[in-house]
Amino acid sequence: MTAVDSVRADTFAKLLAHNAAVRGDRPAFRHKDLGIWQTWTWAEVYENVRCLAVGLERLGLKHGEAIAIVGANRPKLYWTVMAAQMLGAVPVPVYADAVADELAYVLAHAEVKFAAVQDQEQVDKILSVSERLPLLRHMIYDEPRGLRDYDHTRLHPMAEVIAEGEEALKDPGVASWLDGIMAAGKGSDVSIILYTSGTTGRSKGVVLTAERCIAAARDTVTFDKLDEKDEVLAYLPLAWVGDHYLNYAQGLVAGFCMACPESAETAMQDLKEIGPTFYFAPPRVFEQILTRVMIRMEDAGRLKRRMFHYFIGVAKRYGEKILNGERVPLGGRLLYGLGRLLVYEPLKNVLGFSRIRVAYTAGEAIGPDLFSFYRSLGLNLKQLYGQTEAFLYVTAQPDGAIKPDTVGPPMPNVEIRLSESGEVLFRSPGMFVGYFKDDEKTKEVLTEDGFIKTGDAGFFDPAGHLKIIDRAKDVGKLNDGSLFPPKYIENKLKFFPNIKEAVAFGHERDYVSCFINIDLTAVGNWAERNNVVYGSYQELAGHPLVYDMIEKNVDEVNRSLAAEPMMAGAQIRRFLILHKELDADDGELTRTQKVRRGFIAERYAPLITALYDGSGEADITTEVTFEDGRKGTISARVKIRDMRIYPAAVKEKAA
Amino acid sequence: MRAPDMDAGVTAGDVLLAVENVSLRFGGVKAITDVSFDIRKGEIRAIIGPNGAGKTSMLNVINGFYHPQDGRITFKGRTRSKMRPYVAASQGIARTFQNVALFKGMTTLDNIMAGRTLKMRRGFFWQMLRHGPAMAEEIEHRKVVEEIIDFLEIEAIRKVPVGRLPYGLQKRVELGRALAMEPELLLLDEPMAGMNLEEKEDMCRFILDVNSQFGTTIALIEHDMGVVMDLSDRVVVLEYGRKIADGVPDEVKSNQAVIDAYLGVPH
Amino acid sequence: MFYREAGQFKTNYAADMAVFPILQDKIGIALILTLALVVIPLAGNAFFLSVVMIPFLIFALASIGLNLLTGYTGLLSLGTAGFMGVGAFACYKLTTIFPGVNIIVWILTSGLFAAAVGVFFGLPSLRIKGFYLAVATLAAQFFLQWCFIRIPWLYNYNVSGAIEVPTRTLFGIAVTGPNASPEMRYYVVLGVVILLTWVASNLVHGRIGRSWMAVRDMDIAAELMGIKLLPTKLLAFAVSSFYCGVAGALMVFLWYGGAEPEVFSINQSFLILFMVIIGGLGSLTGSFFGAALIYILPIVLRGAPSLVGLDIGAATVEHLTFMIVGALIIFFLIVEPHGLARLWQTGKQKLRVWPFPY
Amino acid sequence: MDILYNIFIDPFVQMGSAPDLFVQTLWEGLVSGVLYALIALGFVLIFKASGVFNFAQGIMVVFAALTLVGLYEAGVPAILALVLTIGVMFVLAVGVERIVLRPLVNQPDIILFMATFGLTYFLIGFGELVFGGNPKVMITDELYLPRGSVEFEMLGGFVSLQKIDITAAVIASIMVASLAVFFQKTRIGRALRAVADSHKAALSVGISLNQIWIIVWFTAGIVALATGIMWGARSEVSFALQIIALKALPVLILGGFTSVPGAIVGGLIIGVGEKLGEFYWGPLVGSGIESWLAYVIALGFLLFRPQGLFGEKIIERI
Repeated sequence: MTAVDSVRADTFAKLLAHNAAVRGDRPAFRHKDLGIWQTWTWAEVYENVRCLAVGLERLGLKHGEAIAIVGANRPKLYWTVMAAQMLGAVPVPVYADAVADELAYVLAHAEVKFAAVQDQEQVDKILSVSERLPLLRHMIYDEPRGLRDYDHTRLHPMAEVIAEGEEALKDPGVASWLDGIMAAGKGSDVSIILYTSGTTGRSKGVVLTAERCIAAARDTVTFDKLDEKDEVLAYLPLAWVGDHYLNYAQGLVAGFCMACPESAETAMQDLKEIGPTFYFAPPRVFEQILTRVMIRMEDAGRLKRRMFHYFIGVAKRYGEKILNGERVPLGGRLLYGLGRLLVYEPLKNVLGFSRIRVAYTAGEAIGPDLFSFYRSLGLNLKQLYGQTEAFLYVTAQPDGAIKPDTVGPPMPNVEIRLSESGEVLFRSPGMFVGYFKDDEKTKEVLTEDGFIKTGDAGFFDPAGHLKIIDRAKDVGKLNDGSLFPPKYIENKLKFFPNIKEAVAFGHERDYVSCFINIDLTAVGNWAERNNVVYGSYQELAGHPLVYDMIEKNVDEVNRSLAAEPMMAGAQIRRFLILHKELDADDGELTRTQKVRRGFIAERYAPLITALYDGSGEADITTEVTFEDGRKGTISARVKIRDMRIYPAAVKEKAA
Repeated sequence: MRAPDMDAGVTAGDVLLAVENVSLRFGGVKAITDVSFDIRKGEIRAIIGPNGAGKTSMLNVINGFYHPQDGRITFKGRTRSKMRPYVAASQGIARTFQNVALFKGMTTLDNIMAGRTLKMRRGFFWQMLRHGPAMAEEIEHRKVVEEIIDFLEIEAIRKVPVGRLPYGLQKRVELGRALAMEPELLLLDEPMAGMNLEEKEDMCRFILDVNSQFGTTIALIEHDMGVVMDLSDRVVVLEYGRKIADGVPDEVKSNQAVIDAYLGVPH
Repeated sequence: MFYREAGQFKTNYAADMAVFPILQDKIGIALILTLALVVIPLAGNAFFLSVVMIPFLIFALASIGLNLLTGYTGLLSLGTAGFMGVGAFACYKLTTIFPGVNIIVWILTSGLFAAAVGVFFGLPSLRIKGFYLAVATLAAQFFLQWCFIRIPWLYNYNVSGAIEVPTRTLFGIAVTGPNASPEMRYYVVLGVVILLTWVASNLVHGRIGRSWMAVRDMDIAAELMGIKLLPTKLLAFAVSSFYCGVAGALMVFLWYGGAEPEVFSINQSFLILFMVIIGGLGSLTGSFFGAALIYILPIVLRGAPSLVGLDIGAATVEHLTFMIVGALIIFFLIVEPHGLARLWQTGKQKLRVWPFPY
Repeated sequence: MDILYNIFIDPFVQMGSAPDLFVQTLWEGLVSGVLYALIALGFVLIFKASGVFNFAQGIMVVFAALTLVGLYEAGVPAILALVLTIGVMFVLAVGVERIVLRPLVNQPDIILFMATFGLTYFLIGFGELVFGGNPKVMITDELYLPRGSVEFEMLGGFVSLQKIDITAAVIASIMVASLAVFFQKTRIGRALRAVADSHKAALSVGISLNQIWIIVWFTAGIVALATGIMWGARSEVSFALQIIALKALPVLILGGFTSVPGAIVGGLIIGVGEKLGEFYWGPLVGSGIESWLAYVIALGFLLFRPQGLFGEKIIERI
């Protein structure tokens, strides 16, 4: 019966009411505050949200009006989202670290009438651009610190708004009015607008409706068997689809508990304390964790270090097989069991991964070795492929059927097809209704039969798992006609801890070559241990021993490329190590740390010329921006190495 | 002796503490000679002066650690010839020290909790059990302490023994411990000594926040003149144990005796 | 390595302020208690119980007492044995004057007498600190020991000049005197030690413990915060002496079964001070470690030669034991001046962050 | 009333009625005071230079005396045995510095104090192992120390002075005088005093801390040897002697931990106080009060003048 109720609920407000009714005593939200995990049950949250909704309504928030949500993950901000949805208003979460200008753009574009913010910092930010926001009527803040002396005509502490609502709700008339509003909420109402952080141009507002969001969340909750006993750490940005989907939507559907960390600095510690059962992190985070693990282990005693590496080796051999339920010799199982005791479980414990049942990563390609590393420890890490426009999920790897280099088969109820050019198109239950105030863009993205163009190039492997190789527009061709997916190659390189960034070139050229940025932490550590003396980044980057080390990495990438029939032509023929770190301040990276290939190619033109004219080294002078904003130039002579090329693997061996 | 009274025009409230004609000697050494000044409710009062001017001794007199030979101290309307440390503390005077005087073997949390000692009532019997009322009391005070930790933004070091903390953080913990006493008068002995610029800015912000949010009256000794002029409502200047000036920062800045004292013009 | 702290989060302050907040530690304590309450009495023979376990527990209790004073409050005392003696003689007088009252009541009550004497000798602590205070406690030690010899009333004018422990029963079973079984005595000692350890842990984790440590770490700051020094120090003396007194009573009634004043000599005081320092100042766990090392080690050393078949004279073994214990004290002070408790802490921390080194 | 009379009047009546006995008692007190002072001197030397409160000073006295007698019993001529013993004390000083002090540098006082406890245990075990646990007779004659006594007729009675006691007093005076010269006039002595003030200052004098420690421990060893000979000549050489080391504590309280003259004066006060107390007031409470009287005297002193006889009033700063 409860299941029926849950299925019938087509808005988040109804889901919330449902949760309060069937699991009112279960924890819904936690927040590490004042030293302990303050906890609210579903019933308490429901009460608070009702009060907040009435309070907001009293301030004048109406059906269909937009309310911006700005701040870190705080229960009260999530409640504001719920309260707005309860009223039929449209929450518009904004990245807390957005600069005032970006914030002003989103708030103005979304025509927000209200803003619910975390603290003084956000209040100040909004006040600083208030002249661009003539529609903004009221601001509500969570943390009163420092705001005492502000003009409070249009500024309200959230606690007060809730208290006012509580007072009003004592009137049964108001309560039944609210019940009425909730019941009148339709699944087809807009439930949220999520602004994407586009790599190019202004961000677009992705409009999602309640019924679609909930439908999608139901599918994935079933898919991963999530239930009310699960816990998640809500540390992803509020404004990102990942947080809204994985934590908020799934949380309301499954009824699990969302825990908000104390602050960004303590997130790792909080992760360890909470020990979530469902976890998501982008590959970058997993990579950082692995790097830290390896660096910390280097400081361990010899014996412990050897033991660690031995058992990591054991895990590599057997771990994934055991996780996938494949056959493993008894000896292997025993060794793995010992490894669990000595290494894997303690390691997962200190990382806070002990209780994870399902973990996902997405956003960009994850290095297969990195992916395998975590899986081999017994962590059920999976990949998914998704987009804001899909309300996240398009494909995901089911338990026990993991292929590291794919993103899995389509999710239930998701249709996928490939265009002639290899672009991935999909239609999904959670898909958006359009971009806010931008029909043109919406039309660009949608096909006539209602599929969404992802802009990614990919193909299905024989098992039906989707493999994404690159942005469709980025995939190039070498002069000999073979495929050149730069990002695919770069990702393979970046998996090595020594390599921080890589930029591959090859489109309309004879062969592939690339720039490499070393990772100062990892290589610096290595240098220290091996008594390699260096005075600067530049010196370290140009050190022959460092070149040797990187050469080995590149060689390995070539081997793995050679093993894939479609990619064999894209092996790296020549590479160089850049004398400076690619930097967002110099415009070489986007603010989200993605390489701007075109800009780099232009800026380092002499180096590219050298890569393709066969010379052994090249001179380069570049302008740089120092940390304090001053500009200067650095010049260097950069060496170039030639690599060995492996023959392509034969597609199918003769029987 | 030129000690012009420049009090006129500054009204921050009633007098909270008045020191009248206080003199303090150690054997034959005169540390303070006939100093009088007052601290008004809600203000930030700075005590400045060259090294050895008797500033710290003055704070020690105010909270009863030193007993002056002459003079009177009036706190909250009660006049005494000398303070006693316990009386000062229980009447609402808290302080921090020039060289951090934290309880090194205890954690940040325990240090600040120790600041709540005076407010805790449960006796030995309940303390032995650490259950029931004793635990309830402990929790009640822990909540207050957590608010302070939150206020001073030291969540991350909550359970770290203070001996392991860097100097700047120790000073912050010490401020927290003083705040835990919910003082009416907070004496800060060089709260920013030995800090880098960023830490100083943080500390200034905290001092102002304490003053404005809790309405705590603050008396502070500080060497950084910029800080003093920015922070304080009124300044008293000591030199060789005597008061040479007293007034709002701008007046004091232009006072000839003060300029002489700081530039070292011989008397 | 055995710690699985992920997911052990606290949703209320009571849980956060628990003495053992980590689940694995709770399990560990439960195991130790089971071992002490069930396994040892079942598996141990009479020798093990009466020669190893009972004295170990009594010394641990005395060490806790001294640790409360020296480790937590920072007041050095060399009069521990004197206070233990007060407990022992008080208990003897009480049970001979009122034989009908349960002996356990008197054992605990005798601690109060020791506490009173402790407070008296603690009075100078207002004005003096450190080694100077040690002299005050030495005065207590020698004065009390002198009293034990010179006041015959204390030992009921026995010709031997010593306490002769009478038989006392609990639920009809002898717990003291020659007929008391080692198991029974062990259980009584264990019960008292568990109870008092629990109380000590409660004290040091609350307001009183914080005041003690505040006085220890920075007495001036503590005073200016309104912690009255004299009452705080005297309370430490009282509680500490109470523990020592109870330990002294237990020692005579449940271990020796009789005692001459010589038992409470300065050497006994030193022995307990060793236990505290080697175990770790300011650590209750350390008191147990210290008692184990200082008391049990010599037993092992004495037994070792015959175990491996060496024939060394008893005197030689005794001398070698002295040398080894002395050398070990220096060794431990060099390796970890904060005592075995700190070593334990470090080891535990290593296990918690395993496989990482820090 | 009787009690008050017995405490406050009677003893003085007794003193007045038998002044010869009083002088005799006074002398006895002075003599044991000299020995206390010698032990305290050993403490002060080490405390001054290294801040270590050396509990092992007592056992060093025993150990030195035992070594001397032991060597003699093994057939070494007395004077050579004396020289060899001095050598042993030097080896001990070096050993202590290397094995105990150096690794414990910068540790809190109580830790160093405990380390000297460990040292005490070790030396007890070692001494008993080598020389056996039985008391030995000091080789007084062989060291050309006088025996017997001189008697004076005075105040209507006889006062008898042991020659060995007179010798002890003389030797103690010589030692104190030479130490004073050593501290005041020699470079090393000045360095030692500098160390007492600040370790850095000593380094600037150009003497390493390690050397200084060896020197003071060696000096304290020689003082211990002298003490051991004197004490041994009066009674016997036994391990019970090490407990008298504790008597040095009240002496130090009176005299101050860092003052050489303080140690002497304190020693004499304690010695005299103890003997007079025992003789005149002891019988009131059943005698034996010698065991604790010294501490009570020191305690009383502490309450009224915590800085000791020669110390200055401490102003606490914060």
